[in-house]
This record gives sequence, structure tokens and C-alpha cells, in this order.
Amino acid sequence: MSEYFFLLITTALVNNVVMVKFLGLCPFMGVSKRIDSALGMGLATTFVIVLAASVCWNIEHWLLAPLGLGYLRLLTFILVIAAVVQFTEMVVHKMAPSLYQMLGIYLPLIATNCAVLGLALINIQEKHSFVTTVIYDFGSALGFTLAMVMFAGMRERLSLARVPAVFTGAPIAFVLASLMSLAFMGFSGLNFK
Amino acid sequence: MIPVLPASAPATAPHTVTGSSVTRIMLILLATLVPATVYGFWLYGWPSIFLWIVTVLSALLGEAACLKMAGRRAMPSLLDGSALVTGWLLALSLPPWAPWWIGCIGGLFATILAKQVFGGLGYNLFNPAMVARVFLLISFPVQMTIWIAPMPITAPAALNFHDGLLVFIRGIPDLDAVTSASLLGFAKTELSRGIDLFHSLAASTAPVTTFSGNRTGSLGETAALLIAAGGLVLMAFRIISWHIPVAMLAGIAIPALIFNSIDPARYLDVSAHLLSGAAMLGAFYIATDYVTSPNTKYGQLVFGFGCGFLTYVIRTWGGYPEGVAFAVLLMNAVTPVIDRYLKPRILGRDWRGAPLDPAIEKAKS
Amino acid sequence: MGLIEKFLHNLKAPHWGVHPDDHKRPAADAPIRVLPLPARLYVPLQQHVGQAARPIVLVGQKVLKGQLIGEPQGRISAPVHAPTSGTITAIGDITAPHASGLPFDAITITSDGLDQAIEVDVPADPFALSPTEITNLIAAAGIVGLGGATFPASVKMALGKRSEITTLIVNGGECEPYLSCDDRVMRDHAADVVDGVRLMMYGMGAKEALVGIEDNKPEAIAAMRKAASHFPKVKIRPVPARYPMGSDRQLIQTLTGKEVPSDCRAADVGVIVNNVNTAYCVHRALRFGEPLIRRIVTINGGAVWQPGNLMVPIGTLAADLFEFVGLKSEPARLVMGGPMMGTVISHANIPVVKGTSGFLALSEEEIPHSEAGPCIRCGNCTSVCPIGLLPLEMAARVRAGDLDGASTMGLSDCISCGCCSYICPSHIPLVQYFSHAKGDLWAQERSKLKMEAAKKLAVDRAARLEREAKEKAEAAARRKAERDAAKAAEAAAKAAAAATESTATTTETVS
Amino acid sequence: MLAAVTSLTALGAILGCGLGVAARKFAVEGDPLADEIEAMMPGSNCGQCGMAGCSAVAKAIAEGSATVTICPPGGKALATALAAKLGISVDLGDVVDSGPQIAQVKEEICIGCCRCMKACPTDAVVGAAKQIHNVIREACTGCGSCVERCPTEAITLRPVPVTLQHWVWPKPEIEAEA
Repeated sequence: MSEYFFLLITTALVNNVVMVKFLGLCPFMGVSKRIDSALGMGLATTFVIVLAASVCWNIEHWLLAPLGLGYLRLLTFILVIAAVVQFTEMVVHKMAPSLYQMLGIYLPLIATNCAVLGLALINIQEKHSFVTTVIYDFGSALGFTLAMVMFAGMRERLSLARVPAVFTGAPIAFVLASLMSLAFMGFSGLNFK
Repeated sequence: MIPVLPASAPATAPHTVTGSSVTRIMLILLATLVPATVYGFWLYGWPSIFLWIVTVLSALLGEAACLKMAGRRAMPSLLDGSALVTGWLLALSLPPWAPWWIGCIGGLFATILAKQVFGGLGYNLFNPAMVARVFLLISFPVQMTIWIAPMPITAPAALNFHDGLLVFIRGIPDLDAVTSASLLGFAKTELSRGIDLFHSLAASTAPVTTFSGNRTGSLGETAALLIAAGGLVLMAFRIISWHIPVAMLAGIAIPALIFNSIDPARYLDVSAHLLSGAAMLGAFYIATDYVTSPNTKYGQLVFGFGCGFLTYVIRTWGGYPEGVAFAVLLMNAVTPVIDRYLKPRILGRDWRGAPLDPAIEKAKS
Repeated sequence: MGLIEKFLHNLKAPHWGVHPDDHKRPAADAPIRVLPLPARLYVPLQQHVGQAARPIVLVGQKVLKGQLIGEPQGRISAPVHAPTSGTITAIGDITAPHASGLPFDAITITSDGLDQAIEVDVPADPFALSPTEITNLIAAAGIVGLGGATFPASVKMALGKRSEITTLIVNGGECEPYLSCDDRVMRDHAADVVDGVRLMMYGMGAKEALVGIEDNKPEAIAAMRKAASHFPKVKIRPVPARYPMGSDRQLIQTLTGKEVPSDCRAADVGVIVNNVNTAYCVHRALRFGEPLIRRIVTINGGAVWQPGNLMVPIGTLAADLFEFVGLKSEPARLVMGGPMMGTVISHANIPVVKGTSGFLALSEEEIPHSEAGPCIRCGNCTSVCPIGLLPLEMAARVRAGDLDGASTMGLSDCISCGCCSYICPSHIPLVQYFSHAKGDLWAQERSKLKMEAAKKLAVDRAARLEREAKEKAEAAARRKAERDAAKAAEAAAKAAAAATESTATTTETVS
Repeated sequence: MLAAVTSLTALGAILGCGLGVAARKFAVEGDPLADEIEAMMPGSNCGQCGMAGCSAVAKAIAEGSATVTICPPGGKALATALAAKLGISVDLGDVVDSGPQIAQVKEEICIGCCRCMKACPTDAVVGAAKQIHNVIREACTGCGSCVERCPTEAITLRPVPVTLQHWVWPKPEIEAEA
């Protein structure tokens, strides 16, 4: 049990998907202007990541691996992810119209969030069991949400700052992200054994 | 009678103000740092003095250059003393015999990339001194982890002005003769070699923790008690409140107490944690930085505890022997979220912001 | 005080507010002086919250002291009376005691020097009257809240009638530095104040009255205790001296522990707050039939020779007051009210209004000079805010133009007390940011209301046009029908005529 | 080869069916946004934006084909309200907000032709043929429809005069903040 807990911590903090692995930077930069939308995006992505990765794991284990169709992996996974994102979009549109408005184009773009595909592939590569897969992906998605919310909070404050003209907009956001990444370096080598 | 319209915007109330100012706050802060700094100078000799000068000057230079480029008046911002504080705190957190370019790069990085690109004083999201320290630690791990055994400047074996300058510019000639490990680093290395704390700390090579601070470390960590005293003075002047320091020290002490009592062979005790590393400097001077810490009392408690707890986690299980800088940066990143969710209650409203029920208030007597 | 007691006192002391230098003495220690009658008085028609009074006198008309010259209009309003006898010489603009320096309407009375009062009936025993009659008399006397808010006192009492009032809180806090008119009225007219308090209690049916006096006014506390010693219902309660203790919500909380919900009035929690000077005026009105035509005004500030409190007729120019007390030097800033919340006035030709608690002539050394710097997020403003707001965050949003963001943070709860601006080490004019934002939001609200009204008009117009078109069509149809009918009738008539004719012819033929 | 084709086809079919079912289940009717936006518009259908009435503009804004700053009578206030509604940020620097304005009739030029009266979307102009017209302040939205109609240029738009009740504290101007 504690092993899973440490796995959760490790994936969320030590190997943070955004700050350490540098995956999922598109929504990280795109939907991080407000805490509310960042939180919504994080939750939507969490949903997609966990669902897509577990479906992908099953497809890999029950379909692709037995039939020796490893070369179709990328194609299949993208198909699954696209379908899950489509489904998520419908759910969000129905359940939270204002969040749907806020996320805008970035909601369907979860399909192209490399964190989703990346995590699905890593699970196969690392030969995770199904339970590990779910925890690993949930932890990573949690880390993604955490990074999104923290970053959005800072950008909210930044929007009130007197940033020099040359740095306004994306440049200062990247500087900020780099400093945040610097802070996350503190978790590197974290080992509870 | 023809009314005379004021030429410019009317003066606004209040028509009286406190005598306090940003400059005054910064100057008091620096004044309380003087004893610890001078003590550090005495322990580590000339190279540390040179490093301090270069770091502070680089910080000021970085600030001035940015203001110049932004076309703003440099003097008011330089005189407010914030760049001086940044440079000073950075110098206090560096290895005392670090080469000159460490101080120079650190000072410039702190004021330019951690502060001025965000718009200068008040807008930076991370503590500039700690950003620079972490940046230096990651970029130059070797130079940033050479710790010197203290050797009072008055001792006969201490370097004189000329030799100190040489060490400062050319580097340390004979490393083994002067270096020593800090307590946290030593404990970590020995633990990783499979030697538990009972044995490693009993060894003759083990660093000792003394309250006088006569031990290995950066300028700011050796004199933990002088730093703490300075912090108390700041509280007396009401420049900092007790919330962050107390919460941060508690954040270190509580897990230290728990784990030390579970397994003293693996986990250092409370006093070792509190007195070594930058715990005191961090609690009183770094984490309390106005700009990058929460504004409300509750937020400050959460923030301080987070800083302390993360420090303990990184020290104990992380890859680095010291975690204050990382912990502070991580909590800096959470500060806007804390500020957003931990607001004081508005008079006449409940915690969620809805107006109170008049019937309940009326019934009170 | 023992150490433990002191500690407990500190614990109980409010955790908000500031301690500015009070500068109240020596002005507070000098007895009230009466100002010689000025030659001209300028009585503004809008001296209260609500609608302005309507002038009922004509230029050239002679008036007596206490005569009604402006009658109230609308539900929330107050009458104005002539402060002395004389001739109305003008009705027109005078600079308002307002930061904008814009003009407002005032009635100019040139004094005849006789100060002849109009004859009035004074009730022999006001306590024999019904509470409603008391309220009416207070309304007729034009009494408004003299603490500065100038809300008509009778309207406040009437509002209170809807909800049962248990406590009358009498505000003798006077937390603003420099000012001492409340302190002075309690010292010199304690018995009258207590009488006014009892009359108000009777008028609103309150069970008790709590007189809150800051503990930096020991003389006033002693005088009031002595005056109230025979009336157990009137309780004198010293409160810690801390700005803004004189603010309604803070005083209510300190004295009763009740918190006024942010969308309610004090009356909704069974409390009404009135100033001690208001109580004094109620006493004058009910016992002597004297409407609100004079008040105590503090003249203070570093540029004043003889600071003190003056009894002055409403409408006296500040210039006359400064002339009477003498100025040491050219004042650097003139302020109406206290230094924390007072209004800067651009010149001294500004009349005393009912809400004028004082005029300050501040010297160069007393006014702030520091330039505003960037916010360093020290959080001092947050810890002193008596409401629990985050002034720094609100100001940052206002600066960035995000007014909605500021109002979700509680801008509407801000009482503009000035604690945040006072304490700010960067000297940021926080209060001005909030005043600006409130004004802007209010303007937006107004334009929204106007837009809604316009929309209704547009809808009405569309409906009207449609109706008109329909009516036109109907009318056209009717006309056509009429025409057709007429035509048909004509045809029928013709036919009939033809028939008759033929018959006639036939008849004729027959005959 | 066959296995690959079959499995992919099957997968596609399953996912497609799943999505089809979900689309039924989570169907969202209409777009209530346009109606909500229309409720916020001035509603005077003055046509200054160049579109056919306020409801057309509301639809355009909801679709994103018109900016929130399109409505001149709405000014900055409406633009910020719309931006908040849509959850977008808007650069108000472009909005020329000359402050509230109202129409004023120059009595000496007015010939009493009644054209402005007919053009006014809010019936704010009163008058009769051959009589000098007048504008009711409270009802005028400052849309300017009447200005173009006037044959003698007797109608002009004027800013609403500032009074004690309308005066607003200026925003502090701080050198360090500039």
C-alpha cells in the first residue's frame, strides 16, 4: 500500500509531468491565465489521462500484444485518446457550460496534449501492471493539475505586475515556468527508501 | 462667488501618514543582519568579506542596469534598499570561500532574472536571493558545495588580506586542508554509505553542532542564534510578524521530532535540524520576504509550515543536503493560490462572503 | 494596571485599526467660544444625504432666525432654516465642501445684526408627546447625523420603527485626530446631551442607551458619568482609543458584540447609532424649539494660532472662522473634517454645513509629502483594515482596470476609513483607488439603469409603432368599410330613390 | 494484415458507437448565450454598430464574429460586462469612450420638422410640427440617430455635464506605477 502512496508522490512531485518531464506544455501555457480555468483544465485532463491510459493498457494487453500488432500502437492509442477527449468535451459542455466557454479551443486540444499519449506509452514501455498504470497516471495527472493551478495563480498575479514591455505575454510566462521548474528541482532524487 | 476649480487632482485623504517607509524597513532589516554577518566575517576571514562585497555590488549593478534600460529613474529604486537586501541575503547563503564569479553571477541573476523582468520590487513571484542560490547550486554544484572549516580571522593560521584576495580570485589552492562537511551533508553521505547516525556522528571527523555557531556552513547559517536574535528584533519593530518564522520552525521541528523518536539511527534530532543549514536564516529573513509570502495571517501560517515541512522532506529524503532554498521557492509558487483561498473574513459577511443573517446578530446581546 | 490585566486588555483590544498621533490637545481643553455673528451666511440646500431641500423664500425677503427657508423634498431629505435674522440676498451657486470643488445651491442671508428669533411653541414636557410626534419634531428641526454621515435623524428613527430597536448607541468615539467637537460638547453640555439621548430613546422606543467614548477623553467620560448618574438606562461605556472606533459598525461590534450584516443597516440588528452632537441638537430642538442652525466646529491644525472649538451658525464661511482664530502661517492644506477621512478644500470660502465637524489648516510639516512607490506586499493594510479586506489586492485590480475583480473582493464593504493609506510604507493612495473605483462602478450602475430604462422605452416605442400601424390599418379598413358602406348606402338610397321616384311617378301617374 | 485491419475497424466501430450514444445522452440544446447577451445590450436598435439591431449583434458576439467592443452606446461598461460573460480578456484601450453623451437641440436653428422625433429609438425627442423640439435627458441614450436626420444640423451630441452627484475621483497617477 505504501508503495502506491510513494508512487503517487513520485509521479506528482518528483517526476512532475510538466515541470520535470516537460510534457503537456501546450495547455500549461494556454489555459493558465486564471485559476478557475486552470483547475477545470487540470480536472478534465486528469479524467482523460486516467481513462485513456487504462483503455490503452487494456487494448495493448488484450488486443495488440496477443496479435503482435505492436506497430499499430501509436495509431490505436491516438484513436482512443481522440474518442475519450470527444466524450469529455460532450460531458463538460453539458455539465459545466461556463467551463466549456472558458476552456474554449483548449478542450478539444487535450487530444493533442502530449502528456496523454506520453503517459499511455510510458505505461507500456515501463511494463506497468494495470493498477500501477492507474495510479501512475492519476499521480501524473494530479501533478499536471498542481502545476497548472500554481502556475495560473502566479500568472494571475503577474497580470497585475508592471512587466517590462519586451517581456509581456509569453516571454515572462516562460521565464516564470523556468523558475518554477527550478523550484521543482528540489524534489529530484527524493527517495523514501 | 466663482468657485475655483483645483488645477490638478485634489489631494486625497488621509492627510496624515505613518513615518514608516520602504527604505526604513529595509534599513532596519539590514541593521539586524549586521551582527551575524560580522561574526561570519570573523569566522571565515577575508575571502568571505570579498565575496560579500562582490555579491552585493553585483546585485546593485543588475538592478541599476535594468532600471536604466527600462528608462526609469534608478535612484529611488536603488535607495529603497531592496537590491541591497537581496545581495546581502544571497551572500549569506553562499559558501564563504566561493570564487568571485559565483557572487557576481548570483547577484546579477537575482536582481535581473528573478526580479526586474517581473517589473521590479513588489512584482517578483520568487524570492530573488533563493532563485539565484538554487540556480548557482544546480549550475555549479562543485563550487557551491565546498564548505570551509571556520578559522577566526584573528587566528595565526588565517589568511591575510593578500592571500584572501588570491583565494577569492584564483580559487582555493589546497582543498583538503581547509574543507569540511556541513552536518547535514555529512549525515547524508554517511547514511548513503550505510553508516547510521549513531556511528557516523560519533566519529571524530563528524561536524559538531554548537550554539555559538563555530562550525562549517555559509555565513548565514553558522550564526543561527545571532540570526534568530536579529529576527526577534525585527518582530519587536513589527517589521515581521511571528506567523511565518514560528510556523516554519514548527514545520521542521514537528516532523523531526516524530521521525527522530521513531528511528534515531536514521533521522537527525530537532536541534540539529533547527540549528544547521539555513533554517534560522530562512525562517526569519528569507521566508518572511513580504513580496513572495502570503498577506494574511492564516496564509502565512500555512506558508511557513509548508516551507518548514518541505525543508525537512528535502533534507531527509531528497537529493540535496539542504532544502530551505527549494522549499521557499516551492512555497513561493503556491503563495498566490494560498492568497486566493485564505482570505480574512469580511466584517458582516461569513467566510464564504455571503452577508450574515441579521436575525442571528439581532439576537446577540 | 497589572501585567496580566494589561495582557488581557491587549487580547480584548480590537485587532484592527491604527493609532495616529491625535493632536487633539490643546484645542480640546479650551472651552467652546461663540463666534461673533458674521455679516453674511451661505446656507446650502443640500446638507444631508438624500434629496436637496427646495427653497421657499425669495430674494429680498426678510427672514427671522429659525425660520424655515428650504423645505424637504422626497422621502429622504431634511429642511434648512435661517441661522440668523436678515435679508435673503441671493439663491445660487457656492463652492461645495467637496473634493471636486464643484458648486451647489445655497441661500445667501445678509444678517441684520439683530439675531431676532422666530416665535415657536415649545412643548412643556416632550416626554408627554407620543414617539411619533417626537420624530416629527426632530424632522421639522432639520436634524441630521452630525458625525459626518448627515443622514436625516428622523428618517433613521423611522427606519428603525420597522424593526424593533433595543439599543441606542451614542457615538462619542471621535476617533479622528485633531477633532474635539464631540469631546467638548460632552464636557460642556453633558446634562443636555444626556437629555437628548433620553429623548431619542423615547422617540425610538429603545430600552437602553450605550454611550461609547474613547478612553483618551477621561474628562468627557467623567462629565457624562456624572450627568447620567440618575438615569440607569443611559450607560457610559469607555472604549479603547483606536481609529476608526467612531465608525458605526466598529462601535456597534465593540459595545454590543453584534456584527451588522454587510447588506443591512444597523437598525436591522436592533441598534441605532447617533452622534453626541446630534443628541445635543435634539435636546435644543425639543426643549427650546431651536432647529439645527448652529453647531460646534473644531478649528485646528499647525497653521492655527488659537485652535479650539467654536459655536458657529450654519453657513458661516471657513474664512471667517480662520480669521477669528488667526493663522500663524499660510496653510499648506485646508481640510474639512478630520485628517483621516476629511475632504480637502481648495479655498476657505466654503460654508459650514450641518456635517462640518471641523476645519483644519495644516502646515507644511503636517501633510504627507512622500511620493507613492510600488507595493511591496507587506500586508500592513490587510492587518489594519477594520473590515477585513485586502486593500493591496483591490488596489492592484483597480489599477489594472479590473473593477469587477475589485468588487468581488469586497470593494462595496470598504468604509474609506483611510487606515490602509495611513499605514502604507509605500505611501500608495489606496483610498483614492477605492473612491475612484466606487465612483466608476456607481456610474456604470447608473448607465446600466439608464440603459434598461432606454430599452423599455425602445420596447414601448416598438409596441406603440406597431399599435399605431395596426390602428392605422384598422382605421383604413374602417374607413374603407365606411366608404363601402356609404357607397352601398348611397347606391341603395339611389336605388330606393329611383324606386320611390318611379313609384312617385307611378303614383303621380296614378293620381 | 487481416488481423490489423479487423481489429482497427472493430475498435473504430466500437468507439464510434460509444460516441454516438454519448452524443445523444449529453446533447445540449441551442445556445442560450446569444439570448443572455441580447439581454445585456442596450436594446435601442440604434444601428451604430452597423448591424441590424441588437439581437443580430448579440448573435454575432456569441458566435465570436463580433468583438465585445462593438456597441458604441454601451461603451466601456458594456464591453467589460460582455468580456466577463464570455470569460475573455479585452483591451479597453481601443474603446473610444467619450463618456456618456446626450443630444441637445439648438433652439435657434430647429425648424420643427419632426424628423429627429421619428428617428429616435427611445422616444426621447418631444415636439410637434413647426414647434421647437426638445430632448428628454433621462431618456436619451446618446446614440446619435437623430443627429444625421436633422436637416439644419440643430442637434449635436454633448457630454453629460459633471455635477456634484456625478463627479468621480480620478484614478491616482503615480510616477512609479507608470
